[in-house]
Amino acid sequence: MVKGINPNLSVTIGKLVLKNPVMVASGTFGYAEEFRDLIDLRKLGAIVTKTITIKRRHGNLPPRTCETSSGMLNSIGLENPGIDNFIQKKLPFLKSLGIPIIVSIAAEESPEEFEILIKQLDKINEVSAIELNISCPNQQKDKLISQDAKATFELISAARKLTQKCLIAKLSPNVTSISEIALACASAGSDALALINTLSGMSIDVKKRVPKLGAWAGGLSGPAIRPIAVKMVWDVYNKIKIPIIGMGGIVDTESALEFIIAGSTAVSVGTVNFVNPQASIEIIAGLKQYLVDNNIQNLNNLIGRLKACKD
Amino acid sequence: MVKGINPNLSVTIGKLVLKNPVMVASGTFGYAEEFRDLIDLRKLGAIVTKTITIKRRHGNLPPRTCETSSGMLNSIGLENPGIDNFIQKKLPFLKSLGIPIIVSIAAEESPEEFEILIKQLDKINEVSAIELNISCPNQQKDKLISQDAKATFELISAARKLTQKCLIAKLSPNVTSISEIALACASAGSDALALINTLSGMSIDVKKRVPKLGAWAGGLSGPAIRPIAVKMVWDVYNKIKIPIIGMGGIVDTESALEFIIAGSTAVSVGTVNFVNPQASIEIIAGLKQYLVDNNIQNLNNLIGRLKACKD
Amino acid sequence: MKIVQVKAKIISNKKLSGHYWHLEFVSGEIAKSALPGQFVDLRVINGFEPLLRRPISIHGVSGDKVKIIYEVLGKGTQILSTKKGGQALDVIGPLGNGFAYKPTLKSGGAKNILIAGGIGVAPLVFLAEKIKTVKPLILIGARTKGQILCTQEFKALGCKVELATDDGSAGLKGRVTDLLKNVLEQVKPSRLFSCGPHPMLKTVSQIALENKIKAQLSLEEHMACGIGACLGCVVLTKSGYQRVCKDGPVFSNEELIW
Amino acid sequence: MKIVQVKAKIISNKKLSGHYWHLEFVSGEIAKSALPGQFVDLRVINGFEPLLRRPISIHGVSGDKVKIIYEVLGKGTQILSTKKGGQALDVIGPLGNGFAYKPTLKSGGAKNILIAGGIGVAPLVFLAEKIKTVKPLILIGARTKGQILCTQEFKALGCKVELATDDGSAGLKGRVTDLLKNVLEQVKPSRLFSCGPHPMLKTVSQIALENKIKAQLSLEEHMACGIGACLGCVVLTKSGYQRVCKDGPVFSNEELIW
Ligand SMILES: Cc1cc2nc3c(=O)[nH]c(=O)nc-3n(C[C@H](O)[C@H](O)[C@H](O)COP(=O)(O)OP(=O)(O)OC[C@H]3O[C@@H](n4cnc5c(N)ncnc54)[C@H](O)[C@@H]3O)c2cc1C
Ligand SMILES: Cc1cc2nc3c(=O)[nH]c(=O)nc-3n(C[C@H](O)[C@H](O)[C@H](O)COP(=O)(O)OP(=O)(O)OC[C@H]3O[C@@H](n4cnc5c(N)ncnc54)[C@H](O)[C@@H]3O)c2cc1C
Ligand SMILES: Cc1cc2nc3c(=O)[nH]c(=O)nc-3n(C[C@H](O)[C@H](O)[C@H](O)COP(=O)(O)O)c2cc1C
Ligand SMILES: Cc1cc2nc3c(=O)[nH]c(=O)nc-3n(C[C@H](O)[C@H](O)[C@H](O)COP(=O)(O)O)c2cc1C
Ligand code: FES
Ligand code: FES
Repeated sequence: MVKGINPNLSVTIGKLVLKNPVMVASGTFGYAEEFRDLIDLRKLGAIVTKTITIKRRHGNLPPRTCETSSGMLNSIGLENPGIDNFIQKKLPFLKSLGIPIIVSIAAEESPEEFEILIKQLDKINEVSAIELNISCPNQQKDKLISQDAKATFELISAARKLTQKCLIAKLSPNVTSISEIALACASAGSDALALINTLSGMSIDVKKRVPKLGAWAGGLSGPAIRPIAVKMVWDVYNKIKIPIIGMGGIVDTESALEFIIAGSTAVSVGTVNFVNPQASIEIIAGLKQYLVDNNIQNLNNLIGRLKACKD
Repeated sequence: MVKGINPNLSVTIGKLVLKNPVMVASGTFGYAEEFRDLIDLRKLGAIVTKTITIKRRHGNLPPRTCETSSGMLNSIGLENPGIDNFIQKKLPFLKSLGIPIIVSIAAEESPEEFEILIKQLDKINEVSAIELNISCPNQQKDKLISQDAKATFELISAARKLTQKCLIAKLSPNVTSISEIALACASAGSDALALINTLSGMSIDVKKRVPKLGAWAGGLSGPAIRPIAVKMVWDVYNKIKIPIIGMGGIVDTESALEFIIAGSTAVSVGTVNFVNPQASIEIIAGLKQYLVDNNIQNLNNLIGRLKACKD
Repeated sequence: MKIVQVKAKIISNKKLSGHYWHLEFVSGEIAKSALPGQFVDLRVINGFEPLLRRPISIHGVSGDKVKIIYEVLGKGTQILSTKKGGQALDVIGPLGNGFAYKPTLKSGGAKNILIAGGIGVAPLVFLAEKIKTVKPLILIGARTKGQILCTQEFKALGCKVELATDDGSAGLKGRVTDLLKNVLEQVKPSRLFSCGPHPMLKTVSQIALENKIKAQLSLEEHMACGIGACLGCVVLTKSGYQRVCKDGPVFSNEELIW
Repeated sequence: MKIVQVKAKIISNKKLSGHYWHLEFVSGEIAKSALPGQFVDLRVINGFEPLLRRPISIHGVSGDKVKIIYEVLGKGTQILSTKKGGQALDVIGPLGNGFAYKPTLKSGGAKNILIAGGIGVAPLVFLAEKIKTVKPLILIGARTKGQILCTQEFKALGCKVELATDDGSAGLKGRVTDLLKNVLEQVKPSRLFSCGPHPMLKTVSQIALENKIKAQLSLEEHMACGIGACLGCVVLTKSGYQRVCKDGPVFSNEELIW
């Protein structure tokens, strides 16, 4: 039964104000235009683009996806048209939506590439925030930037100097201590943290004795990884004070609530976009209903409100 | 169609020779007696006991298990009767089976406890191997031993001096580089590696806003984590030359084969014992059939035989 | 007593009322050795989502047939409710220790009282059947009349049944534990047997202690293995943590620490 | 052309032969705009195991009905085969670009040839229906006679059908691509259209190049999103990787790099 309150879903991430905490995760929503027929994009709290690099990237050898138990592996390999094509061909549609656009960027070879990309994006008003993807498992590198606290600190410090825009650091769960990396991000001036990117994984076709992915390994996503992601959000929330954008296996309102109660200021909807394109919209409505049912005026009063469990 | 060959399933782990590569994972098979009515225990390649500590441990606050997507969380907290009770009350039945018994041990406070436990077990002939559980996520410690290469190296070096028995190091997947830890184990004289223990995870009851586990967090196991485990086995297999006992979401012959093809000399069957107690026995038969169907004389010729994927 | 895993043939799977279902399957081994208060662990799907088995009390046996009644709550019981007669069901059982009861009481002597909350009636029907000569008094509580189960079965066994509902739609308006208090002002029973929600069992336990009556309580805990191997389903007792699946599900109220 | 997501009512879901099934559902929007070679993406379960949708070609439309035929291979298609008429099916479509064909050919002029391997007949029936005046010649290949589908449908459309089976149980003993070679010694077609296993399509493409005939090939790749968003389903072409779900599934043989 709906009580009289009209809850406030709006949240703030650095300078960025979202009308609701539900965004779509990088790489799982293309450049939004792919979903234009299926959902009302203007309802989203924000859209995070597929990760962009300076030059066009062709990505990895197919097959690039395979199904796993309650999850999937992907080895796309950051295929993207490059920053210039992105700005010319993809950004105009995103701009036209009138909602916050978060551009995800990555370097192919050297961290300096981030600086070039940031300078270019800093000039564009409609770019509301920049997400630094320092955690993509599909670049066949020995070590990701976000697997090294020092490298992370240096990269984000340099980035911080180049823009006043909201900076989000996207982290890899394949670390010994996520809070150590998160702390490096916070001290370097990152406005927020995006937790988590995919977990490194592999699946094998035992008949052919070959990997199911052309790139041998890929990143695991979907409901299977949710408990891992929720735990990392909770760990970081208790140690670091900058906002967290939680993701990893969110499929519905209940799973989104897990992340918010564990300490996420916003949530990012990923793999489920492929399965149920309506999920993000349904979650926005579902969160509102939860606040009403629980007589909570403001979503901010739900963030991190996990209590000790007793009968 | 069954060809004429009668394949050899036997594998060797350090000094330990197994008639087949299928063992049951620590903590998922109790002390074997719990399964006596349900399967022919003598068919197993080996049995790994629940982890034993010096003193009796009462374990964590219930609830201790919860279901997740294609997986489960547990926060048992190493409940066990202590080494003396184990030897008096549990070991006799295990001895009576006449198959290799691997005793899993852990320290509660200081690494020295491992030495005390090893000395006691070293005297017992029927203990075929000792598994060092340096990776239990349910001890609410800041850092596990196997999350620190140096600590791991020191612990295993010390252990190595105390026994000639096969020593197995059980590692945590919650690390930045599993091969770095595996290398420390190998150089310290570990005979084999057990990969992987559960991943740290958490699940939340959003109605009550409490964790689903009394201990707040627990370890994630089951099919959900298989791609993560297979990838770690493959990484370690390509860098370190000691045998790997692969586990993490094995539920049937096909999933067991993934681990063997990725480089596991043996496999450990865990969570599925709760769901289908017959799984381990079915896998032994299934592996044999696979070797026959593929005309492979010796299981050793399958270990790590992953090929590049092409049409 | 041996535990078996069987692919049991389902005879029938019918809705009783509301979310409550009745399922009957064939397993001579389980039927033969089943004791009141024991349970079976059901695999509701061939795959691994949902992953775990579902523990359900044995509601009764007749010949080689085993009866259960269950409430559709979540994924697992929902899937169970879609099973059809003739299909096979993967069952492990009988599991746990049943109620400690005297099958034959001194006739004219003190009665047993069985206290059920909601679906908690399930194992108590089996128990009532086994207690000969002096038939137990049955107290059943539920939220509303429609959720009261098995009154006919109890009466058919010759038991007197009294009811309590939160909304007063049947019997006493209030809790079944209030009903118990009233009853205890007249009768002095030999023993209490109870199954139901945790808070209700706690109250029954307190009432039993106050009145110095022995009580046998059937508990529930989340279970992974159901056979005592994982140590997941523990409850705190005077002798430390004990496993509901193996040391229970029935415990005497003096053992338990609430 | 707009993509829609609908909860479509299933009209019928029947076994054709062996592992092959025929399913019909209602969706006016999809039926109206569907083109030969396009596909729909089906969610076979409400939960998330199996996680992904299943892409299936549009086999035909009549009024507001959409027809598909599918082979039961793994989990997803197995679950699909359990659906009953009257149930709702979550469908996204129509997806991808269909075949580039001339609906009306100069009568008496050169024919089109449609080459199908196994379940690859599915979209070609829809195509054959749309090509008026000069009806295409149909070549169907399969392992054995029992796996040859839709010959009647093609004949009903007025198409000549020739067969090839690996075991010779129907038509030529050998590959459908061998059959194609034989045919090309007599006829000089205007264009080839083909759908089937990857190796077969590769051979068709080579034959087309050798004979300087244009060929339209419908490819398959594992898909996550089906709508061009994930970049998971790419195939290598002269203009780099292209998405089978969005830029395909039909490609002209000159574009493709094998
Ligand atoms: C010894 C015992 C006997 C039982 N007898 C009956 C009976 O006769 N009839 C009946 O309707 N129910 C009985 N239950 C409760 C029944 O097991 C749960 O209602 C059922 O497991 C819920 O599964 P689900 O998938 O529908 O719910 P979900 O909430 O989807 O289940 C999620 C997980 O929680 C576990 N779970 C949820 N509720 C309970 C619970 N109350 N107890 C233990 N585990 C739970 C499930 O087993 C599963 O692992 C009994 C429980 C125990 C322990
Ligand atoms: C554009 C297109 C049109 C298709 N049209 C038809 C059709 O009309 N009739 C028909 O029977 N089949 C068709 N297929 C193949 C069909 O999608 C697969 O057979 C089906 O997805 C197998 O699912 P499964 O769960 O039964 O098998 P599983 O092996 O359990 O599937 C596991 C995963 O692999 C994917 N997969 C497996 N085989 C294929 C394949 N050949 N192509 C793409 N993904 C695959 C599944 O989608 C799933 O994600 C088409 C495929 C594509 C890409
Ligand atoms: C197909 C696919 C492509 C992805 N591409 C990117 C990417 O380009 N950049 C990025 O930061 N994350 C990428 N991700 C990771 C997601 O943004 C998200 O962090 C992860 O999938 C976990 O969320 P989920 O379980 O809800 O999908 C990708 C994920 C998938 C499944
Ligand atoms: C209930 C439970 C208890 C466990 N207890 C232990 C333990 O005591 N010692 C240990 O080394 N691993 C323990 N494990 C981890 C398993 O041995 C195994 O490494 C892990 O579950 C992954 O394998 P699986 O997915 O097949 O279960 C436990 C796992 C579960 C599910
Ligand atoms: S459920 Fe495993 S010990 Fe009780
Ligand atoms: S399946 Fe996602 S782009 Fe084709």
